[in-house]
Amino acid sequence: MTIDAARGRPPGTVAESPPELVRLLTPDGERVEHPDYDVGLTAEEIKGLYRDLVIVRRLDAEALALARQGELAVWPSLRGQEAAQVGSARALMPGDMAFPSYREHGVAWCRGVDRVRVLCSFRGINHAGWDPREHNLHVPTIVIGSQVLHATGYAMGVQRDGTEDAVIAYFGDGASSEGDVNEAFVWAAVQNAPIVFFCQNNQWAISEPAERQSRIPLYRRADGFGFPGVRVDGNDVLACLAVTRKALDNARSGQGPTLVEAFTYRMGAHTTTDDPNRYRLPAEVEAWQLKDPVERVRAYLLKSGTATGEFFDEVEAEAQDAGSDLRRQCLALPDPDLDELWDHVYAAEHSLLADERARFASYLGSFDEVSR
Amino acid sequence: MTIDAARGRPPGTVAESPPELVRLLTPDGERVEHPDYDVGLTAEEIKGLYRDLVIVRRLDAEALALARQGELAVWPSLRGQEAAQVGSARALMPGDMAFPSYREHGVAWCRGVDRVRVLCSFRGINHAGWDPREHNLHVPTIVIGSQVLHATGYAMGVQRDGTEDAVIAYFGDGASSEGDVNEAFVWAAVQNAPIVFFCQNNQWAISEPAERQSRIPLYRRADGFGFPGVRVDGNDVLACLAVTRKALDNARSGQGPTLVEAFTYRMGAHTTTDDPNRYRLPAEVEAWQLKDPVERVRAYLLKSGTATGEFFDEVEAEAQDAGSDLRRQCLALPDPDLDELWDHVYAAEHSLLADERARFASYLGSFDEVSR
Amino acid sequence: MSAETLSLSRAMNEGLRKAMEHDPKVVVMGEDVGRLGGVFRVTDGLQKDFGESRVIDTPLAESGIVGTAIGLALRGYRPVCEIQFDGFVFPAFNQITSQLAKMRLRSLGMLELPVVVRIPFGGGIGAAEHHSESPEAYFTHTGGLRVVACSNPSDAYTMIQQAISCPDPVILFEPKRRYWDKAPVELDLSRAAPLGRAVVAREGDDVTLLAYGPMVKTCLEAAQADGSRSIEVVDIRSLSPLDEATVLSSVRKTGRCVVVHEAPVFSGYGAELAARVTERCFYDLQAPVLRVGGFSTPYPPSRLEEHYLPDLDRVLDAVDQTFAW
Amino acid sequence: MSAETLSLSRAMNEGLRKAMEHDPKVVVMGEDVGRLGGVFRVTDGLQKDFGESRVIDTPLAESGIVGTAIGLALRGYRPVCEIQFDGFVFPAFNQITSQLAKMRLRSLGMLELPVVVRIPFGGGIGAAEHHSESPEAYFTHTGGLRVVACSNPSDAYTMIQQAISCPDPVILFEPKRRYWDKAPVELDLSRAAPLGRAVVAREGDDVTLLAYGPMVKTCLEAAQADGSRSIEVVDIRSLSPLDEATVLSSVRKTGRCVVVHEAPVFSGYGAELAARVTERCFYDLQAPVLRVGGFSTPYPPSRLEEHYLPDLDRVLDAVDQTFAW
Ligand SMILES: Cc1ncc(C[n+]2csc(CCOP(=O)(O)OP(=O)(O)O)c2C)c(N)n1
Ligand SMILES: Cc1ncc(C[n+]2csc(CCOP(=O)(O)OP(=O)(O)O)c2C)c(N)n1
Ligand SMILES: [Mg+2]
Ligand SMILES: [Mg+2]
Repeated sequence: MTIDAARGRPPGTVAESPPELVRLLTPDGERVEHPDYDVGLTAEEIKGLYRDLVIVRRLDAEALALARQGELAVWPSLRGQEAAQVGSARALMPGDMAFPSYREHGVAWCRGVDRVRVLCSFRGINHAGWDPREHNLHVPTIVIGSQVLHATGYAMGVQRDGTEDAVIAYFGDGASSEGDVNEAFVWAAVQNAPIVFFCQNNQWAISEPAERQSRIPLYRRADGFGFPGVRVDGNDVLACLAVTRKALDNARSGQGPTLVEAFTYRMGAHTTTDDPNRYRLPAEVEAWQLKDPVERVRAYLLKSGTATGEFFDEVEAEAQDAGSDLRRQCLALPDPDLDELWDHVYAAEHSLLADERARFASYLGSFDEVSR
Repeated sequence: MTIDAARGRPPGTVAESPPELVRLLTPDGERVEHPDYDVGLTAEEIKGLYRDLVIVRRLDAEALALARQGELAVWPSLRGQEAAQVGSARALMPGDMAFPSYREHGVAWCRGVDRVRVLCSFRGINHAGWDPREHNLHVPTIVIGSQVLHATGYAMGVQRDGTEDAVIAYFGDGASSEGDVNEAFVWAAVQNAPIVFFCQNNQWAISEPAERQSRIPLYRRADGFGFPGVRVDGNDVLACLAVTRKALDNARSGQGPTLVEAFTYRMGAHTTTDDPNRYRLPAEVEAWQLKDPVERVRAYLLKSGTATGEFFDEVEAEAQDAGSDLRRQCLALPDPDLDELWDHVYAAEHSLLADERARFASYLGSFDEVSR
Repeated sequence: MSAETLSLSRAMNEGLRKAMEHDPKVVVMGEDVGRLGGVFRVTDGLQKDFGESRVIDTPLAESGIVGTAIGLALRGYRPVCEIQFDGFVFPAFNQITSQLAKMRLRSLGMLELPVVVRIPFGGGIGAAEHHSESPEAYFTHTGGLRVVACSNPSDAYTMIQQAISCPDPVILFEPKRRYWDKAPVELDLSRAAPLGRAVVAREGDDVTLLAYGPMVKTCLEAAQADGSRSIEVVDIRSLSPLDEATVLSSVRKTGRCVVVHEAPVFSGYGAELAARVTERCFYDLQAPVLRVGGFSTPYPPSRLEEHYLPDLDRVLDAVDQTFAW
Repeated sequence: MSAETLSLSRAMNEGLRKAMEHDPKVVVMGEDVGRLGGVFRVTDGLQKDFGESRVIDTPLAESGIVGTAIGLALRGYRPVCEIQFDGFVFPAFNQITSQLAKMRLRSLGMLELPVVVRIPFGGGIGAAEHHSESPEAYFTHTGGLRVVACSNPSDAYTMIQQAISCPDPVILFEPKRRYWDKAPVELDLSRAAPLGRAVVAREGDDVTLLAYGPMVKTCLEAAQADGSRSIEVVDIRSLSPLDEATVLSSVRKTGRCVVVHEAPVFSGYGAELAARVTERCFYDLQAPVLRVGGFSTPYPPSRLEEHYLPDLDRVLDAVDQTFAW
């Protein structure tokens, strides 16, 4: 049994280096203009973004090390996606709400989440470490695509409140195939909801390349639902910020949803339990290494004389401290209390759980008396 | 709490009489040319389509009457959609496979299904009346959207068999919102499957107008997935045949999926349990009455002198007979055998069901002895 | 006056209206709930009175309905979702099981989802495939959800209001074939039983019938019809959490128990009732807890449903067996 | 030689390979089953040897996986779907419950769907949320499906082949935490127990432990550890249909029964076992059938799972109770 060559594979595939890519900063750090987008950022602000990128990368590296040492059960590294996350998250206003998947550590940093809180769920002490309302960053969602509907419903709530808040939903290239994500597109379009669908196309869904999900560029999915889609260089923090900010502003001003495809790359393994050598070539990784999101900002800051070695040393030092502090805090994290098995399942007391809790307590008690 | 007017409703809605509509026969029966589509049909073939339309409408009317008289539990009338169904189904080759929803009575007629078999499930004697393989027409699917994935998988099987068969999946405007339908679009595009997605946009999903499902014309949904979409005048049997045939040919020749939106109208209630007066105006129905799919063919046949009164009388007589025959056969349908509760749940004997069956038999037996 | 005679559908409608008047954050969403007022008219007139922003005719996608309801709840709303028929809740199963039920635990109690999912359920109305199912057991096995079922207009009126004000997600099963049954409705909520409570619908001494939703009426009729034995009928009302106290005290009194539901017996909710009652009342039982329910098959075509569904005779046959054991 | 020592994952892989060699219509589909060979390596090397048309890396959508598998089966193929983890089967729940399970009845037996849905299930591996669940009860309540679970490499090897050749849809649960356990595998299928059969994994006289999947090993260890009583362990293997004969004869012999599974006890599959055993063996039972399982909560964060999951001590504690009753 074979697939007839003429019919088996899709004609088109996701373009490697597409023309329609919005870019404001080239891989070697040249500022370029774009007719539709500009970032009116001061030198200080760009230096701030660089600091974000460096620290986010450092924290990710530390978490990766902690996972390798068994201090975390698993870690999904964001390496390579720093600009997509920092650029989009820095475009948010405090009142905006963000719905992450499980890899948005850089977004958590920008939303002011205490760094160690990001590690809690990966250490297995809880499922989500931070207060979503305190940071306007929803808890991580592991079931692919589910949070995109939550974000859309939240945006419907914003409409009903009549406020100017906007919502951003993060998901991946693989997630774009899930029914829930496409239903969210249907809803957002029909409701004209104030939401930005931010798809980080990091080229891989575990071992599957993006062309297993779509034979055309993912940003064009929006065409099918009647709202704008744009592909941005996901390794260009300036472009990611500019594109996201514009999309958020459109949402605020009643122009409805936008799909942003951040064209980027997952430099590491899917998670620490994955082995990318089974399915992709080192050459591909090396090629993307040349488009590194952090290096190009550094190059720009140097060329443009916006920053000196001193600044880079400061940031580097701060990042190092952040890394060691993260490790210190991680190792100090207390194990969860037994009662957390039942504490947060229902708001009110629940006869069945109360019964289970009591029986288990007496069961544990029985060990104190006799031991088998 | 109110929706800010600027943000509440979608800007665009489904266009009433869109320019991009493919049409070969005007509502008043004029043949018009289209650059991309033509039907090389003989006069006899067009007369054959007219016969299909008239008989399909007559059978539908009879079934509707049977439902009103309580002989059927419910009936979803296809009135108004005869051309969409006859045109698309007559474009199929014998080896092609069709996956209907629950309203495709006209497709069943064209696939040679014994007319009374179409009524069985609505009479409640079984869930599906015909042999899907005998007619290459799958059983009806009631859960909205599910069959579109089945059709896509079937088309993947066709690819693997290396045959030239094509597949057509029928669904409605409402169904276009279901995750399953959009996942089918993802699959078909990535697999380049030989399938035609035939969406009958009859303007309504029970009480919801099509703009509750999409703010742009539905055929454009295909743009988001990377395959062609076309909107055809669903009340023009010639255009429906031509457009579907071309899409099927493309599928056969390895060009993958096509989405066809047949722009038509549900003239009657959703089903006999529905009351459209609660949600739509008679004026809308009257407007569509002028675009009647049967009348326009009759007008064409007359104007072009292709058919005479005699022909129309013959067809009318045949339709009348078909109708009364349908009624006769319907009333003669036997009730299902008790054993059918268990007979077709598993292929092999199943201990649990065997046990249930035996116990129930002895339970029924107990009534013969004593009666309470 | 504090009582009014209403159909179950109308009582549910009145309860919804009350909740919407009382709390502007309550929104109703689903397929055909707006202009049409729902296929069972439960939301009749609500869109006209509360507007399109609070009574939302959604796209045709159940996962989207529950998924966006979760988002609305996260923004402070109290969505009431209508699933048009029991057989169409499955597209939403993922959102209900992995998101709606788990969000509170996931967030260590920082988030709550006061979402109500209304599901007309059960058969006996001669409907097409997927329109007569009883999927409650799929939800009672899911921690984080409250699962309740009403059996009469009064409970419909109160339960919908209690469910809406409950901070936990509630799956509310409505007995489809009883929508048009009329009965006096107690309008004074303070007099109603709490959401989590079972009630003795009929007192008796010899055997306990455990039922909920549409089967409560069937059991009451069976008890009525049986001249020889004194039959107690307990309306479970809250399937999860189960009001064990009420159930167990009844069985301890009667020493015999029959569980009745329309859903397939195998691995159904009745299995939990039987297992739990047996474990707690082992020495009180004169006979094993028997279960009367649907067969372990898909729901049959409607011309066979009379055989599939438990009826008065099958209930009494089981009662006979418990005495003959 | 007819036996070889393999890990459960590898045995499943060998079984799949055998089935694919034997029948060209067998296709494997799922997320990462191709180039990667599956996250548990169960499909390792199959795409290389059988090609992309028979080992399909699908888009990331479970409803699509099962829905297109149904279509492939309608065209004459025998798809084996891999659901990557237990918690991710729910997006496919609608296709499984309303389509896969019901198609044969719907078509009066004219259509059959020989589809296998493989689901790695259970906890104990320190995984993140949704990666440690035991959703079997959602499927055992669904007529039209066969639900089986393997507990050791030999059964993995035979069950996958039996499931693929079965004309009915089969949900195959694989004990995630036992994937790397090694044991001799009987390669001669004719010597293996049929798909629907339970087996006595360990003989004993005083009490019967009923278990399946990962808990079989736990029960065997408990039986081993208990010096004072002779414990029989029955590996259920086929949850639906249940091999009543094997189960009942064991309980009639021992007079005591404890059901063990990882899934939440409330409304779980153990309830069916308890209710059925009690009804059939009412007078043989010295004590009520007790159930050991997960709590009625969502699966906890991994640092709490040791308390959530039944272990040797909890099993023996239940055994103690049945003797103390
Ligand atoms: C519904 C569901 N199916 C499968 C998985 C297992 N899984 C976890 S991540 C992943 C790939 C996701 O790829 P993508 O959406 O591109 O996000 P990325 O990991 O690249 O950031 C899969 C299949 C899941 N978490 N949820
Ligand atoms: C999953 C699912 N949800 C809800 C329903 C109830 N229902 C039956 S038909 C229908 C409307 C379908 O509209 P459309 O897809 O446009 O098809 P049409 O009836 O217009 O032919 C609905 C909501 C269903 N059958 N399946
Ligand atoms: Mg990705
Ligand atoms: Mg429609």
